Amino acid sequence: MSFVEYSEFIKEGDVVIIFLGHESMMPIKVEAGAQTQTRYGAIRHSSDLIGRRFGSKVTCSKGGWVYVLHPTPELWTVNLPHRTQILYSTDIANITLMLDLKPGSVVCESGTGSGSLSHAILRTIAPSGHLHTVEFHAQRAEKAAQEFRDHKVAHLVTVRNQDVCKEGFGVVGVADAVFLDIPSPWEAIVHAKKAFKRKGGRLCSFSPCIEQVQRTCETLLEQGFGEICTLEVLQRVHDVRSVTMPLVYLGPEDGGPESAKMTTDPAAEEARPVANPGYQSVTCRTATPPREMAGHTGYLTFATKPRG
Amino acid sequence: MSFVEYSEFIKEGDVVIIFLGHESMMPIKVEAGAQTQTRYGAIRHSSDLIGRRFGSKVTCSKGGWVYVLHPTPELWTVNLPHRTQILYSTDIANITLMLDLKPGSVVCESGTGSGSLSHAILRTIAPSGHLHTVEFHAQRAEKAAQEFRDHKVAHLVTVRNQDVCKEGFGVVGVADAVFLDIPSPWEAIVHAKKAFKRKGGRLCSFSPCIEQVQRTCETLLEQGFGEICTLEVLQRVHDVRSVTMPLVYLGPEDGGPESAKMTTDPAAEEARPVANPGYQSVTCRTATPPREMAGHTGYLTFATKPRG
Amino acid sequence: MADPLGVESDEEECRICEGEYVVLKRGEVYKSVQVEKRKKVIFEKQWIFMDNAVGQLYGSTFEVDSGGILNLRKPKQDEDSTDNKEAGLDNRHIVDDGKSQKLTRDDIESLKEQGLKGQEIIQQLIDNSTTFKDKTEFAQEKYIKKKKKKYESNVTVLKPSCRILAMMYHGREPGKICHLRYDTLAHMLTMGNIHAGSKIIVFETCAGLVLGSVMERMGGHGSVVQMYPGGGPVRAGMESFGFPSHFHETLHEFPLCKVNALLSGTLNLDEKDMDSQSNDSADKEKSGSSQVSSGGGEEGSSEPQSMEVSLDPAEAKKREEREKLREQKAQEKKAKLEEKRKRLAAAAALLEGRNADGLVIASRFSPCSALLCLLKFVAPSRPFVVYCQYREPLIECYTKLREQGGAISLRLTDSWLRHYQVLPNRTHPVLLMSGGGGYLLSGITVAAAASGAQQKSSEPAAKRIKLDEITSTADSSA
Amino acid sequence: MADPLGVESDEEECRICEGEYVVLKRGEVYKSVQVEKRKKVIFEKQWIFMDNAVGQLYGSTFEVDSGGILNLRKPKQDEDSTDNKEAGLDNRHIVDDGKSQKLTRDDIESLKEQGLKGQEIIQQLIDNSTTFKDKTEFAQEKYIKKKKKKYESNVTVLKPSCRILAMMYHGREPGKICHLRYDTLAHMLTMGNIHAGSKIIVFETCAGLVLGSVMERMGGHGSVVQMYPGGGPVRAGMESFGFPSHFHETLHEFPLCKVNALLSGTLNLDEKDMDSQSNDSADKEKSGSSQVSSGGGEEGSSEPQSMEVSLDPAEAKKREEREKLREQKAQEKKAKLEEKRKRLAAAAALLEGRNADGLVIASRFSPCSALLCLLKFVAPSRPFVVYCQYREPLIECYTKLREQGGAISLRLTDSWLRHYQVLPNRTHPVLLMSGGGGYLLSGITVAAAASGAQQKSSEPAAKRIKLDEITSTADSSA
Repeated sequence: MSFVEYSEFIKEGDVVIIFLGHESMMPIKVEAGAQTQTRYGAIRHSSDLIGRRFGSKVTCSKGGWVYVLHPTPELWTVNLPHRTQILYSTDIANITLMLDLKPGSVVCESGTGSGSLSHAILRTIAPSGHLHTVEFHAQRAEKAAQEFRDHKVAHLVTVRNQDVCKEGFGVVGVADAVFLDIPSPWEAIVHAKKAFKRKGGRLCSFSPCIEQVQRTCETLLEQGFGEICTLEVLQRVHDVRSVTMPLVYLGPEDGGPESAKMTTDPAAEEARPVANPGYQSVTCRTATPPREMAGHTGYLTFATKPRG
Repeated sequence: MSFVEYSEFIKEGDVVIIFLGHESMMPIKVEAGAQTQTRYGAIRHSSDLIGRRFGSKVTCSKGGWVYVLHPTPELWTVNLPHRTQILYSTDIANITLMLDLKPGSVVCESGTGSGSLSHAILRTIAPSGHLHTVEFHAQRAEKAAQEFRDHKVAHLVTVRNQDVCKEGFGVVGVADAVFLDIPSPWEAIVHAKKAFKRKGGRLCSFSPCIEQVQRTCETLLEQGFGEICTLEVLQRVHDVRSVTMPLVYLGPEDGGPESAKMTTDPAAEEARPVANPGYQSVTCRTATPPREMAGHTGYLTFATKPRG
Repeated sequence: MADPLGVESDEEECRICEGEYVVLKRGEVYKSVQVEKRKKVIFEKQWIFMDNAVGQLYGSTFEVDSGGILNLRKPKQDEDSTDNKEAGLDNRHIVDDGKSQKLTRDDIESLKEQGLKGQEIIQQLIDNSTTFKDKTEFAQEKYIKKKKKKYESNVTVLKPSCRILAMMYHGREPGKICHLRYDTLAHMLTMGNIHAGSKIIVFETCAGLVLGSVMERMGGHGSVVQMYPGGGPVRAGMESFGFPSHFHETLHEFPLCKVNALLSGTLNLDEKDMDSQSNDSADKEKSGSSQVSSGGGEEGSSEPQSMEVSLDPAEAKKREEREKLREQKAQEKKAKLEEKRKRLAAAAALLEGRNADGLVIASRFSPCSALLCLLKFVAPSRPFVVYCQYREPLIECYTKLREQGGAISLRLTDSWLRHYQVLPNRTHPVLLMSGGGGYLLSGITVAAAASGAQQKSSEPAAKRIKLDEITSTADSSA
Repeated sequence: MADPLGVESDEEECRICEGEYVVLKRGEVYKSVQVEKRKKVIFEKQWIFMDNAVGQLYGSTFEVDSGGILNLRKPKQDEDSTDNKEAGLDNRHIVDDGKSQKLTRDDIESLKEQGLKGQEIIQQLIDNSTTFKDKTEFAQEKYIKKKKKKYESNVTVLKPSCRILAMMYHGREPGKICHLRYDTLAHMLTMGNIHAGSKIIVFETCAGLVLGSVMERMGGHGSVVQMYPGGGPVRAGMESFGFPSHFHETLHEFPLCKVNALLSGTLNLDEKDMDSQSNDSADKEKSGSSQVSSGGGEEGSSEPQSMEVSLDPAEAKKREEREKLREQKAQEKKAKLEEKRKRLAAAAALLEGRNADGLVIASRFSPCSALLCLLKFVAPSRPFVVYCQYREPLIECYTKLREQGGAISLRLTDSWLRHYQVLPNRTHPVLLMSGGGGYLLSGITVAAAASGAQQKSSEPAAKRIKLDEITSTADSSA
């Protein structure tokens, strides 16, 4: 297993995702002899996991069962330990596309944060690209580096613990793309500029507040960036379900005076609700939006660093 | 006919809406002896309109036909002559609700603009409320006053041609609600404050740019307004239609070796596309959003003027 | 300066009176209650006596003390002024060691006992937090919100309005109003051209909220006919508006189960029929008071048989009294029935003109059959609007209306509602938003077409072209 | 300072070469073209010769002269710097008298003849407009945009990428890509976990755009099997990426009409069969080159009959040559068939392992049957993603997958994409936005369940509760 290469079978040391049910998952590190408790009972790593195929159903000690999934950056994003606010797949997808990332890209990122975006970048730039990620907070930088080792992607990434606004990315003239998720991105743009390859590249800055975006765009313009473009993407997850709606009872249809009398006959009128205590109904399958959803994560500002 | 009271029949002097087809309408003023040209031919007011019931089908001189509709503020909004950018029904609906407008409300508005919102306000506050509307631009103020007369709502409205930021609304202590759609709303808030009844009321400011919203909110807070709330509403109109999707042909199903040979027989294979030049297909009714829609009109900032 | 005529009545109507419906507000949470003395109401898990609110001005804010008594707060004190917000730009300096709050649980309890107000306690908590200033704004807000919920006990008393009640229902009990969002309700009222002096048909199962909203916009002028399914109209939401009594005179109700009879001219308004209907509805209503009295009657009538025949004068008098009571009850019942018959006749008369000025539907029922049927009562050139939580039923309505004709300018819409946080250097859309506000179908009635064929060619030309385009696009990539 | 190793190859790959695919850009309008000398291309109603672009750097901007010749512009000159925007706050001072532009049509023509660049003309127009400064920003923008379209003729030449091509197709020909919006494509690539070294099955009718995007993310590592309906795979959009030739070696194709045969183990790879298939596909393809050559063959074979038999040596030689040619053609055809057979076999071999690492569907076909069938080729614990312009077909897919099992974490999503104008004091969302970006269904495969009953109880518990809630809500208001 690695985050940039699929394996068929589970091995010792792998990180796997235990799927417990709808929106309920947990990541675990496979260690011979170890056990993991779930609400369905214990999973014994040696007998239940090692050597099993990814995607298998595993029966826990209490008889309940779970699926064991191969990790992907997207599964990691919804399962990782939060050390900061993290980026989610909707923003990540657009960042990846709009930064022109692909195998071989060299990327500079700051801050590393909880590593949600980092894993997605690594997946996309492997096997020949490199990620230079800068994290101000020492504890977090160390945690991230450890995760990269655990996830077998350490060879693709360099983690630096420094202040990108003061010290930059620690590399110059190498980047195809730069990503900023820091409180004052405008302070890092001059460093970003230096990090780019001579032929230029793409930059993205993620900020929750519009004032940050305004200052960032201003600085980007001053620094000679082009194609400056700010956008926002919101995703709705729809709940697919059957909906049953009762039909209104409007009384007997088009009755002449005769039939009308019949229907206004007390017995007939009273019989109805007994015979049909509710209403006749129609059922249709539909998809409904959630009652509440993420209404804002941040603004994504993209720009092109021209050659030179 | 009046914009605040329905009539059954068309009379001389009425403003009516000619409905020509999907999203195609025109307003006309009914005058005995007059004619109006449409793409379906002429409409003779005396014989085709006067005395007819609103909602009737009218056959034009070329044989095409149209519907004659009773005017409503909403029909007016999509048919009025634009003298400025106008407010549309989505924003109008929310402004009306969030300003607590109802029969009897006294409202101050600036600017009058093309009168789109004014008509909707008048509809809601009639028969006992009053609208004080202030328009900086003399020509526009005059046009609006003329329209109010034509639409038989002049008794409910006072149009003033002045600068609201300097001279205010021309009334003091009378308003239940104040609406601002001006470039620098923050300059008018002190005047708005004076316009309110002693018991207070509701204020709304409409601005396209976030910087205007920021300054407005700041001033509202300084001036002691409460429940400050900025929102934005976007409406999508869906196109209801039938969609036909072809079914993929995956080859003969679950064929044993025998049947499989049959189907790989050249004749059989070639027969298919001839017998069925396209594909089998399924049709469903769906609703699709427009390719492009209004992505922003403006931010609506609401606030409560407390008693005092 | 102020208009002297306005002020007097102003003051009058601004005071909270006993028996009135008001809305309690704390933060973004609302609750509708009727003001009654010496009666507990629950709001946000707290018992409250409304007694002290009586005579105060609408819009006043009260602190709730431990006994549930309201104490008026001075104005300007009641806004959420926890504004020594000195936000860190991110939370990179925070190492969570579980020791950031210097106040202990006991400290807080003692603050409370000292009579500190909720907001003051929160300020204490902030001041004693070593990490608050370093937290991001997002985290700070979450923190304050959490603490506020725990320690604040302010209540503002508001005069009800469509806006407030719509937000209240949407926030507290969206299921009761078919998840109708307030901006969607706003759109219904506007697209329906609801205004004073018109005659509007309303069919809703939104607890009476839509009915009340329509009535508010009509200001007691004109008439509203509420079409109801089942045994009787639901109006709790409408009651919460606290309309003056003359508003109620404009309100009529008509049972949906008699619509076909009305349309076919066979509606029977006989007393006998009414009687059966009354029993019918009593069956369906859960707490039918008429059921209780009729049960009492039966008990009474079965009594004599089991009783010994005695001519004891006291007994005779008792029996006489019982007879009188029985007769009185029968009389009352008859009067009620007569009243009901009159109301039904009045509603029928309003509908029979087939000249209603608008139709508003918002229900949990499949809307199509009701829409097609109720449109027959609407005059030509009048707007109608149908709300549904789901899209598919409105697609059906749209399709059927197109086939049948009699309606133009059909629009199926939905909307996005976005709230903004506007603060210096911290402006952004609110992080949580409503996923959907439901769907609306609106249109305008027209005089029924003579020929169906002509009708069909009225609008869909543009659509057909679009469909052709799709087909050809599909073909070209085949 | 710059990495000396990178620079060399950098410069190399940054020059525009003959034969390469490039994207032309003007404002927000893109067009993909292949660079060929002395060949006209049309862009925005203008003829252009690409000759002068050869050898220049990607990202260069050219002015198009009246003869369609490209002239390199110096950098920094090419950005839209019409920035003496002194916007009026509203347009209350404007009285439209039709006299606001002092330049006449003739003036403008003479400016053009003087060789003024488009942007300079626009500046002239602005300077000579008496009302421009008083117009609102909105009106100014509209004005500049209109004029720009009319007078500017700059073209920037870009290296293609998934981003650029996706935006190009969405802007110019959304019908060709089933209205797949670029943010939705982005989401497909991410949710599909598309990356180097995997084996991905793609079924798309998006002109090859989705195929190309998948290939770009795989960087020439791994393999892609394109499943195609009809006579042959459509790849124009993929070609526009201009991939190096080794990328093409990772690409395979397999006809959907043979999928059932492959699944049942009855796929026939005989030459005879292949022959028939080749004819079959020729029938379906509109401009099949194989059809043309086979037609030529028939013509040749009908010729001898009508000819006199002569033994004239020149004639004999001619006949011999004809024979040779015919034989050569037959040989070529045989080689082609053999190649095709090999390719089919290779694709079949890739699929037969039933261990693909992902499945991506984006087509104008009803997706359900293809999805259920193609999922059989995917290994357990792999993501799949289905795009559809409409919601209903994906609801069907969702429902069927739930019934059938073998897939978890099913999500039906759509998204909003909003662009912003960020300018001092004029920041707001762009006034026009896309109405919808289509729908996505994504999920993860799992090992097929032993018992169906158990499978069914896997996820839907939460859903059932919700449905119960709805029912009870409905009941309570009845």
